Amino acid sequence: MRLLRYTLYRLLQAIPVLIGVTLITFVLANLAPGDPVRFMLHGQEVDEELIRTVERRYGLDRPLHERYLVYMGGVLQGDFGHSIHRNRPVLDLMLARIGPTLLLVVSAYAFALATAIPLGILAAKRRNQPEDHVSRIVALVGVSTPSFWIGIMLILLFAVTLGWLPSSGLVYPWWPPETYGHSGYGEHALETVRHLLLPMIALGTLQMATLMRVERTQMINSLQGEYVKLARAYGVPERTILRKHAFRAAQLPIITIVGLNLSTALGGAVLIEYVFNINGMGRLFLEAIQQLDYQLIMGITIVIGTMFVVGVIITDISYAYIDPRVTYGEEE
Amino acid sequence: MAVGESQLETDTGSRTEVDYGWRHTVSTVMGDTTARWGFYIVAFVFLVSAYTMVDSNLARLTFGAFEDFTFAEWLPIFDHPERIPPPGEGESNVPPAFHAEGSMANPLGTDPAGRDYFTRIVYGAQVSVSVGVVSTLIGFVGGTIIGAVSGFYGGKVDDALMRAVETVYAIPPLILIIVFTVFVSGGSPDIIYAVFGVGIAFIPVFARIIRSEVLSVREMDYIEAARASGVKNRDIIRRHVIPNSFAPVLVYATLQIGVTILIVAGLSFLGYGAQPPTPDWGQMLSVSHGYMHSNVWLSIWPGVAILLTIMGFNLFGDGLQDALDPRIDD
Amino acid sequence: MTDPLLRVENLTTQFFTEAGTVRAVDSISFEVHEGEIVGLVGESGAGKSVASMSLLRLVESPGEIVAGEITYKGRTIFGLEETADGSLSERPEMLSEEEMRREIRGNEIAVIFQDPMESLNPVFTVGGQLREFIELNRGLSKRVAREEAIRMLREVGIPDPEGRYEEYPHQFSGGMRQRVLIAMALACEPSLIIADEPTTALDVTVEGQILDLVDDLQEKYGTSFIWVTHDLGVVAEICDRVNVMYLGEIVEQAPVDDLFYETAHPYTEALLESMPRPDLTVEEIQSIRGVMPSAIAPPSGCRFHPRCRYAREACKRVHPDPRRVATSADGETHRAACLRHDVFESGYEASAPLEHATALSDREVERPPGGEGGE
Amino acid sequence: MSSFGETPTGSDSSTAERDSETLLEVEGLKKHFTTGSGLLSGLRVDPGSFPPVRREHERVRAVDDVSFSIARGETLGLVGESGCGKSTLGRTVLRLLEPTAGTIRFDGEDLASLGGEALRRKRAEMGMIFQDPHASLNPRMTVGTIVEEPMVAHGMLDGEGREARAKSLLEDVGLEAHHYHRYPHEFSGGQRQRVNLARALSVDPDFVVCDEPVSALDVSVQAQVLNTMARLQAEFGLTYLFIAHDLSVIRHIADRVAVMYLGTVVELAEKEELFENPQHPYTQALLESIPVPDPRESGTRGVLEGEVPSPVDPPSGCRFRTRCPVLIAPEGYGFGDAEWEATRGFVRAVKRRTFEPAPAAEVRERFFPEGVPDGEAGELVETALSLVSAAELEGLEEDARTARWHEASELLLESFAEESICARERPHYEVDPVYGDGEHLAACHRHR
Repeated sequence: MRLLRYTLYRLLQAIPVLIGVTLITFVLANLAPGDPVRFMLHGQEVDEELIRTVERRYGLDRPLHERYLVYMGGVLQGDFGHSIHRNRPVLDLMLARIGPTLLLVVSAYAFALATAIPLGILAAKRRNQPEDHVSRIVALVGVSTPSFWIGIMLILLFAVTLGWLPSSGLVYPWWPPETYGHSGYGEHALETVRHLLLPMIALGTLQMATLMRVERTQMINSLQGEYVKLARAYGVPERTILRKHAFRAAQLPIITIVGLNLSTALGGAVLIEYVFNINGMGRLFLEAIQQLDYQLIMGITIVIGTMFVVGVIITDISYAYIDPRVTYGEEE
Repeated sequence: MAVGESQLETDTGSRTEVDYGWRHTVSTVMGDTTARWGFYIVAFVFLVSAYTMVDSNLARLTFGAFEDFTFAEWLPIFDHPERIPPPGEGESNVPPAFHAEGSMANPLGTDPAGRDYFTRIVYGAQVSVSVGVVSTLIGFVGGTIIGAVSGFYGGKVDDALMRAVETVYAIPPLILIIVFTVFVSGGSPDIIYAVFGVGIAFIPVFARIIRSEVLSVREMDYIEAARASGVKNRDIIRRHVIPNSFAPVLVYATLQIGVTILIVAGLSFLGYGAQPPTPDWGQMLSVSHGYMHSNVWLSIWPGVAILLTIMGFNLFGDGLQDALDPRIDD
Repeated sequence: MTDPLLRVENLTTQFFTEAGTVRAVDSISFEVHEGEIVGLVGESGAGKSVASMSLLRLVESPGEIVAGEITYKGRTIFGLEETADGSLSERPEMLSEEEMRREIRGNEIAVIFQDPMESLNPVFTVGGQLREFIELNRGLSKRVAREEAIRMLREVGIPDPEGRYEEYPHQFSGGMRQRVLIAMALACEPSLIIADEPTTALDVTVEGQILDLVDDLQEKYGTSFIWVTHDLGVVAEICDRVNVMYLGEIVEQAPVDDLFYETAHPYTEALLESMPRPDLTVEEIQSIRGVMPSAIAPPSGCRFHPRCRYAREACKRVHPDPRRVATSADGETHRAACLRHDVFESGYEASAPLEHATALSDREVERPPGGEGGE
Repeated sequence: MSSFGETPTGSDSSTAERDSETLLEVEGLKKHFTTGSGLLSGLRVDPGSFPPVRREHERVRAVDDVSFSIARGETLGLVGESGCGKSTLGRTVLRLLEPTAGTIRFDGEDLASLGGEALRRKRAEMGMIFQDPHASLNPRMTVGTIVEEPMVAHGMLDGEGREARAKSLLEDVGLEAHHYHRYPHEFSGGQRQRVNLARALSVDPDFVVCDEPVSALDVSVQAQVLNTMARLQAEFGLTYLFIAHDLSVIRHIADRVAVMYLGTVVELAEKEELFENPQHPYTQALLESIPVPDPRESGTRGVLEGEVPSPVDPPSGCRFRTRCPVLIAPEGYGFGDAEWEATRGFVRAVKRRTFEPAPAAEVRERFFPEGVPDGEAGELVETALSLVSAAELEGLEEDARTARWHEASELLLESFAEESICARERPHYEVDPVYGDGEHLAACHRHR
């Protein structure tokens, strides 16, 4: 009941943010000097009359606020407009590309969490000892390295030099194995993993590094908490203290960071999809930018903004699930 | 803070003691190994970019056009980084010196256009540092204004500003900046748009952190004491709020320079930041991407340069944080 | 007299910090007998919390017990012996860390901390935390431990214990949380409870409720208590015997009545005089001059001498240990570490009074010159 | 300075001066806080109702209709437990918080109606001292700058004059002139409170609000600071509003005392009268709860049951009635004293669910050994008894059991507690003092 109420409250709070996202995108997309059609044509010489026709066809001759309302009306019904360049509905284009991006981001997070939490705990437990120093160096290098460069280096090492892993593309587990000429689900799964491994690490390293630092600090704080002292005084084994008493409370900030970092991860996906030739939203975005596909750019920006907002809401709710102190309207 | 009796029951005053003199802060920072190393790296990068700046501008001032002059004739270290050697003069894709085919003339080899790679890497510092500092400054100034106003006035103003900030924050910076750059530039992106784009995109982050700082400082009793003594609002802000919220924000800005360089590198890599022939590390990686399989070294050195520079800012920022924040005791 | 439940001899705990060695607890000795409440009194910085945590061997780094002996029910909690090569090593009969955890902490000696807000883990239910400790220390099954937990919550006066078992700490008030901590301590059925300033963070009326509760429960369960506090009012209310600590040392040790009526150490005397009274109007209170010096470099001789109004030259030279200065009617010993008592034979009477004791050069002193004695 | 040798006699001299002139008069002062003011604050989501979203603001009644006055040169002690609103009251009196209603007449002028620059100027006549010696001094300013700041704000003296005054003030409060250049962190807690004092006194105010100035200090240091404060009061002719939770400190320093409970003043009298002849059950309970530093004087402790209710929804009538040990019996049932006592015990036990389900007869025997009251009251008791008897609760789920307990407790509270005069009228009575001849106000219906 508490969580349900909280969820509703958070969803309600997200509405103005989402409206804001569409507004910003819309304003940005109309910042371009000159009229949109000429902009899309990028300097090509075209007949004035043709421009007028196109403008009328897409309602571009109407005032800005009116166009925004019309556009929003469409978005609310799932109509993100029509890509002029590709002559297809924006929504269809995005739906075809969203899967790989989600796969990439989710697996990068899985990688980051699976490595950062144990390493962070280890570092906290063996504070100022070799394990701690090593993990801190890993974290430092992790936050200091561009993800796309890690990608390039991984390709050079594992694909080019060693030839162990493929250097580009993804295998989509949701497509039947035959599409790829795989003999069965075993090979299909293996290929999925083999293709996913490098981009996942490239995208996940930054998250891993950030989370590891936070995990370490939080565990250190938590281990110094009065309640840990109390547990010790009551003879609770050190292992239980680490795994239960200190751990649970230390995860709260991690959850928040996971949510907020989604923004970096989604941005990073653009770069990683580019480096690894993955046909996801990121690549679609770059293509749209290159072609100055005005409707498609807006659609993608709004969808990615929404993905971020939804991600934050999900993490907030899991936060509320772990921390009983959170009730609606009482954050900060 | 709950004032419990700590295990170390020394004088009530000395437990949370921090020395606030500037000289002391400096000596604390430099006393921290992490911070010291960070400082050395940052200082080195700054020196290099300052040198290249003087180098190129002196040349321009003294000898007019760049094309006819290479600084190397004068002080034989750097070739002009942007000058594409006329046919026959420079050989393209020469491997680094430690390769069999390399020579000390081009310690890191040459790029596809035949320019000395070492020179370009060195000149890249200038772009990265100035871009990092300028866009952080934009974010810092914008964020300070919004955050301070929001935190100090509170209420509806705060609510509206924070909603706006949250909204900007909801679009991943890289995407926001690309959209901004492309549309504002009318489809022909350049580093200057990227710098402003990054700066604006990070205003929300700064605004949030400054707001929370201001909010926590505003709650301090000494602010109330100043109000109770009839000190004017602007004097309270000037004498109490700003000096006391400055340190954490400074630390944050230092760390943010690293993030900014990272983002701009990504932008340039995608082709929306620095444009050729500017010697920018991200842009160089973008070029080298096409030669990834044939000329591996082209992809390595710019990345190493980025890594070291950002690491410098991160180390320095971490060290500053440890030195200025008594709560974290590492 | 029977063997004491707990005997502490020359316990010394130090913190090794960058600034120097903090002598937080410096060679203190005391005993706790079955069924009594022993007070450990002092201002902040006196070392009383460190002393109490030393008893469980739970001093946190960089702190360490460096000397002394702690015996509980005939078992050695801490003890050192000299080895052949002259260095000190732990005695073979000293309990191992594992034995301490299994056999002493919780089920023999339990603790109650000062801050009820911080002592409970915010992310687990109150009942769950209580149940865990009961399960662990009494070897009960989950179900039985739960019943026991609810019984204890009711016992310490928590209304609607069944319902509140499932609630989280933040849903409890400070007083209620302190009751939960008391329930935790009692539920493990220990013989000794260390209560570290358990009422300091509470309001007076709640403090009254808690003191009442402890009194009742102590009578019912016969548990011994070490009551750490800075409040002499609380001491007077509930302690049987009292140890007064100053700068890491015990300066006076007496049955509670003697401590207040036959005060034998100037520090205790000064403490009593500096307290405003709730029960009578005192126009003037005597303050103790100066502040407590650092435990890194304590004053020579008697550690209280720079603030003592009776200080003489001898006090700077001779370091007094607590010695028997009187025996009360019921055979209890009264010890004090002050050279003014004859047992010390330190030449106090003959030596010259220290300047500060008469002159008023220090600005902290705000009583008339030479103003000694009562109200 | 010569003043150091003297015995502080602040309270004596001010007693003599009193009645001469009222410096501060507070009337009907209210301070309510609404939770949040933002766009989405106060939004309540409740999926069980329609529409599932409502907007409501909780009002925390921190200070609710408080009146008192302070004469020039006297010390009014304001005592109460945490959360009773005493600090809020102190800050509202100084207009650091905007009052919700009421007047604050300071030296003949209503502070509540002053605004902006006029208010700021007025602050030269008032000062404040804070509880936390660490948070109340700006760590980046020297002690000298801190002490001079109020003078600068009010354009007092020139730079040289300010420095001289600051140094002499430092000496007055028991520090030394050369401390002028030091930073706060170089001082101990007690010394910082002295710097606080020096700052408060720098513009030579008439009135100082002291918000728990000694509660963060050790006993011995506390005594030093209290003595200094008393001496300075005499020297500078100050008027104090002294806020504390420690009755001992209040008894030492105050001339008159106001006791606060849940946003209201429940009793106000001269010190001797209040401590020796307390007339409000809450004051009595407070006094009885304090541990007395005398082992031969074993006090009555823990006389109060239950906890302070939320200031968001305070009890009607007398705020203290939900915990009052001497709640007046409701009229109409014809309760005898013993019957009322037994009934209240039963009501409390049901409300707090302090007994385990047992057969009705057993519970009856336990709470009403003399038998249940006659008439309507008895019937109500019987209904409640059967609701929570073992027979009724047998085999029910925990939720259903809780509902039964709740039903029984509602029935009893509504029929008895809510019917008492204590629940229906807000008390305000003047009683005859036994000690001295000052006014003695006690907000308890037993004095009607």
